[in-house]
Amino acid sequence: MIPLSWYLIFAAILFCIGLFGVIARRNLMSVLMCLELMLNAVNINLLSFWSYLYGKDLQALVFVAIIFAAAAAETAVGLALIISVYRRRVTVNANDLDMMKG
Amino acid sequence: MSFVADPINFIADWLSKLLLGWGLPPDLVMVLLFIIGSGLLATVAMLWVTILIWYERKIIGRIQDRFGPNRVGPYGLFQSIADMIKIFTKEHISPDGVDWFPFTIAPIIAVGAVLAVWAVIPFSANFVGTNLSVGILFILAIGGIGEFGIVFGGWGSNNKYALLSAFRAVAQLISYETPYVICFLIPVMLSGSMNLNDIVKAQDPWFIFLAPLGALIFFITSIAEVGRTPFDLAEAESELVAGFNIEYSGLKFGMFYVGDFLHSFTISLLFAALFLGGWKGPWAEQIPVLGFVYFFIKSSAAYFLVILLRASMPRFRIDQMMDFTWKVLTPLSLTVVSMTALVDKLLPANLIWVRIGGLILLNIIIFIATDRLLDIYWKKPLFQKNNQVEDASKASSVKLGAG
Amino acid sequence: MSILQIIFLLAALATLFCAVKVVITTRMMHSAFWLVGALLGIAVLFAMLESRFFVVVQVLVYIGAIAILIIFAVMLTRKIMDENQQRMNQLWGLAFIPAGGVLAGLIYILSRWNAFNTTARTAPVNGEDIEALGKALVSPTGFMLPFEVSSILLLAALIGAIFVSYDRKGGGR
Amino acid sequence: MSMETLVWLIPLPPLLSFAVIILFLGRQKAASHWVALSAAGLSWAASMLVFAFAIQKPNLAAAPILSSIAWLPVGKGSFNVGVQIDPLSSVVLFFVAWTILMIFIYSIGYHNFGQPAGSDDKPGLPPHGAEETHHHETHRVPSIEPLYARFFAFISLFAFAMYTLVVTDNLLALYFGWEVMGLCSYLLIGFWFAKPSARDAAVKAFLTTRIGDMFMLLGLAALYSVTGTLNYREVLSNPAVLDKLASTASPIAALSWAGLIGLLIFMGTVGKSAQFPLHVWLPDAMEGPTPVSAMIHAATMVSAGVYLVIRFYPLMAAGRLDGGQTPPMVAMAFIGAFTAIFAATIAVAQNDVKRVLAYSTISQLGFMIAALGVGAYVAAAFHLVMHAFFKALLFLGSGSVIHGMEHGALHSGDEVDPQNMFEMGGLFRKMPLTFWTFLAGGLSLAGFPFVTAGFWSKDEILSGAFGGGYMVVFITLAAAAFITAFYTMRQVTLVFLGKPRTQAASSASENSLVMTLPLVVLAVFAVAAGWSANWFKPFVGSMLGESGIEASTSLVPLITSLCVSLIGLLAGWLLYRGYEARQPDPLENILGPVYNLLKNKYWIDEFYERVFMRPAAWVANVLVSVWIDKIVLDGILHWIGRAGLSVGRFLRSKFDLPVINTGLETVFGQSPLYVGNGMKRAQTGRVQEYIIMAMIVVILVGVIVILVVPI
Repeated sequence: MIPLSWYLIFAAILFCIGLFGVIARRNLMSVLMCLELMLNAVNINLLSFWSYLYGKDLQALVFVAIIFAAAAAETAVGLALIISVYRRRVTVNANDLDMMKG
Repeated sequence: MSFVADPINFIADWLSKLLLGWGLPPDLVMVLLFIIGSGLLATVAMLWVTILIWYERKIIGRIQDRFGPNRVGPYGLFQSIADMIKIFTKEHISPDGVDWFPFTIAPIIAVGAVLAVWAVIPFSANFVGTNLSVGILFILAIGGIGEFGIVFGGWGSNNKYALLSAFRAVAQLISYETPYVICFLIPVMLSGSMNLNDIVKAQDPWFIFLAPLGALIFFITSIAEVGRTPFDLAEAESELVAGFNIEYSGLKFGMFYVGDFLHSFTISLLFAALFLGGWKGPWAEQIPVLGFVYFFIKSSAAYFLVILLRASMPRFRIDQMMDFTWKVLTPLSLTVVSMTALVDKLLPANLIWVRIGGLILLNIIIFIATDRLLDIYWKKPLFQKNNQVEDASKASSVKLGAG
Repeated sequence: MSILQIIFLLAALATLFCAVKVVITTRMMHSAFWLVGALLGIAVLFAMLESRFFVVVQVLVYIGAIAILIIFAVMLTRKIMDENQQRMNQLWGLAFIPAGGVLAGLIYILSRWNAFNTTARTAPVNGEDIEALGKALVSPTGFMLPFEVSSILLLAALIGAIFVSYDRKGGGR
Repeated sequence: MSMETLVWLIPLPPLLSFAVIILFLGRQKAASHWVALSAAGLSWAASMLVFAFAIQKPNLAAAPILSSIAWLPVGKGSFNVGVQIDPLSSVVLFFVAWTILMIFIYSIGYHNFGQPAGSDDKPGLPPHGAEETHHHETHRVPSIEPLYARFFAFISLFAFAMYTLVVTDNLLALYFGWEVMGLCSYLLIGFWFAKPSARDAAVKAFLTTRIGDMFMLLGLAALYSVTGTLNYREVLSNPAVLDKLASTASPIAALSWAGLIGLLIFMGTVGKSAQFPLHVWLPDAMEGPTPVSAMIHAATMVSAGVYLVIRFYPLMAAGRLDGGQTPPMVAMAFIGAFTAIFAATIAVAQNDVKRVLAYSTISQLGFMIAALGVGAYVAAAFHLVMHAFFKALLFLGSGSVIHGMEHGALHSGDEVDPQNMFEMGGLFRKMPLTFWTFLAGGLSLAGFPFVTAGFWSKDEILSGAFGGGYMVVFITLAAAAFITAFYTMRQVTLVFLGKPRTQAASSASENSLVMTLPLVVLAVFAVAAGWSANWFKPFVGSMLGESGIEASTSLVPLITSLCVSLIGLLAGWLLYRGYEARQPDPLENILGPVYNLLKNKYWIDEFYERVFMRPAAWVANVLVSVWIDKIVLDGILHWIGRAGLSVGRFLRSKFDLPVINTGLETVFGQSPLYVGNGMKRAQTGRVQEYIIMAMIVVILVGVIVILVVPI
């Protein structure tokens, strides 16, 4: 049988790959994709906890379902913002968006 | 179980006993049977396409006052076979600068995604590829994968027209998916299951009598999902030369072509399964082979409607197409679903005629109300631009540019 | 090593490979294709966790909707996707610190947890009980409030997305 | 419909009304007030039903009306939100429902509904009045508020938040209502946003209360992390939890967890109920539309702070030895009593009719806090209710006076400040209904013996302080009560009695029924509510299990409150009855320079300005640059220079320039600049770099936690 640790370590690695991408990529679109990876890592975690520890409860499943909804909302708004930024400033480069510079 | 009543399960039983008799482990036998079964189903489906093409060309020919194929074989039946042989022998041409991986995989996805839907369709009382409890969701998910065939093809071809076509196609598919998915809810709600076989079994009476408007919207949106006339904006010859498959040739093009016809027939299957009672009919439970017959009759009838529409409707303009789904179909389908849920809960479930009457009355009321509202708003600015042709052509080109 | 373990390792490695490719690929479009691969791999892992419903939902929502939307947006912004452009920003080296730190921290904390290596499953073997989940989502004593709130979130996102990306005629440029 | 469902529904109509008005009725004036009014009426009716049910239910404190649903899955359980109606929340619900309904009705008249729109009125400014031609002669009449609908939307939202706060059963939902009220307060104070003073006052109110809210949030988090719940019943009605909280030490030295959490929550009250030292926002809040937002800041919202501490009194008093005080109670007694006398003395010297009431509110809230500090739980709750009624009445009455004065000023063309008491006088003839109701409220505030509500509640507090043996608190509060009676009578005399001192005052006129009717209703409560004392005490007292502190049987407090009230009223009348126009305040002769101190509110605002706002600039500009650098250092150097030119020159070249000028200037003068410039670089505006910083800090904290806390 597969131990729980395999899933958790896999999710941790996936999360950190996503985190690295979010921090390091220049292109906003890519940042958004890496964010999806992170959310997926969270889902893996929740479902593995559900599967191994709380199989009789529904909380984890509800949580995952709501993360799906949140991910959809996040993508919609994120892409709308990116398109809007692209229209106004002709860039999708995270580095160029530093209007808030101190 | 006799061979006459249920040949497929009879053969499957015989085969599994045979394999077990050879001393193979039961798990392996099951896997082997699944592989053989799915291979057979896919082959049958692909061969069925040759008949579909013939059927469609014949009917369209009649509608356009011609004969249609009539040279190869009796009534031109082998015309498609000849075309097939021609396409097999053609050269594969990959244009310069294509994105190799998406370019290659696109036709495979286009066919595979359609074939995968067949896995959950109940062809008769006891013949269904896999009796998935979330069959409806599976169909929707596979539909989502099918969009990748178009995107990959359009992007990978390194061709401006192909890309524009992919844009249009994706916009259209995403937009029409909304009412499409909502209409799936009606059979799910009425039967209380997402398993297609359960839905078919629950159709007493057929759901088209309980939700005629839902069936209508489903029919329209599924045609849009296929991208057939009048929704074939992705391959509008006069604007985009040939659509996302412009750079494909030989067998790759053939696969797109087959996928298209197969998809059209698949939605007919789905329509028949969800709204026309699927394999249901006299003695279908007792003699499963009859279920096949009923099911194919019903879906051929639905397919005949699809062909009729193709032959008789002009193509939508892109802004009309978008307006139609977002401003008409989506609100209407939401209304139908919520009102059907409400009214069906209020009506007594055991009095069938009261139930049918009430729901049909509800649908008529909603239809008339929609009609009146459209009449009123047609004169308002919401649809104003549709009435000004020269303005709209400009608008559509702008929309194209922006996607 | 059992067959299940081999399947897991294959799926996990494939997913991680796809994820790494998402991060390091220069061409946006290919990055998005790799993302689809990673999402499919995660769907396989969901299946191995006996969560059949979420396998389908993963394919439906993530691949069918989110990935398509991302690809669509990539195609829309393709003009400036100059392939000679750097794919990382200037501080990408620093990004190893948080990523590595979080990874090390997570694994350190998890490894001290006594249920870490459990192999016994408690989930039902034939997938989750969708009916119970559906009922819990709409029952006032269950999770109706979060469910409704997330539906409002989706509505707000819908309106917000339209508002943000709406091209006002003559202004906003 | 069960009672529980009804309780759930109480906050709903105002929220819907807010949404409907904001979304659809932005320009529909009549429709917006009908929507808001019917929402308030529905909530009122539901509240009254619930109240009537609650007072009949036997043993309500032990078995309150409860209903809750699981909201957020947390760990193995879930976080519940729900409603709870116990004796305390039922009486609070009672007065909240009444006062809110009265505000809604009153606002229609106050914003001149039915009058023409002013020709030069702008949104964001008070209406200036309109020209109206009537029988061929043109005269100016009041004009309708331009943002009429928006006003009703905001107070609807406010009503929603207040109802939520009252009916909820947990601290988190209370905090939600609390913050929404903070928002509404900001919006309503800044309702005339085009006036710079209103804008500043709104920002000030928001930021000042934010300080308190921050502490309260900390207290909330501490409570949750220690007990794992925020539900009232699971914390406050559970002796085991309270004992555990009171007996475990918190990270702050010498405080138990109960003490720490109590103090933090009390800090929230200090902000919201405008206690010293965070009281400065409340007087400025009078910049809002006169009586209505003022009354929100007097009768309902600030009451929320007191309601919170009354609600958490079991926690504050946890671990209390017989007759002793816990640290939060000491803080409350001290701050409350000090605020009571402090604000009362300021009120004496104000000449703006509303500011007097604002300071009086602060002072009365101080009474309640002090009462809790000495353990007089029931007295505090009783005074809370009574105060809400008579202060609402007074504010609406003062609004009515101002409205009448504005009308008079428009009519006579006299340019006067309609809020200055010294320019009024003799209004009792012009506005009899306002006068009588105002008098009822004023007497109640002053604690006029036996017939008014205020007398009974104040007497309760004094006897609580006396009976507990807290003589300092007792004397302070008695003195404050005396001053209260004095300034109340001063106000009544200046505004209503004597002869009109300006043209505007002599042509003022009574307002329409829609404004005076709420006054009458509230006046009835301001007088009659006090008679319920005998029922009220056991009813609310049952919340504590025993009947709270035993009231003293001694006659000393009764006689004291009787005397201070009567003497104060008499003194006020005697001093001001002969006041003539344009004289200095008679009090100025008596108090001399102290009067100036009071008039300027002890220079608290200026003090804050000096202590908290200027020092940054001051340290840089004055201390470092002028004093240290120029005066001290340069002076020493000049002296050295004079003492010995050669030595000086030597030192100058070898010591002064390199070490003192460059070195110290670098340290004190330049370093802020360098640090600022250096820090500025961290604000790159790039979100990814922020993530890096945040994540690195998270990792560092994580490492520290792992190293310090063994898992």
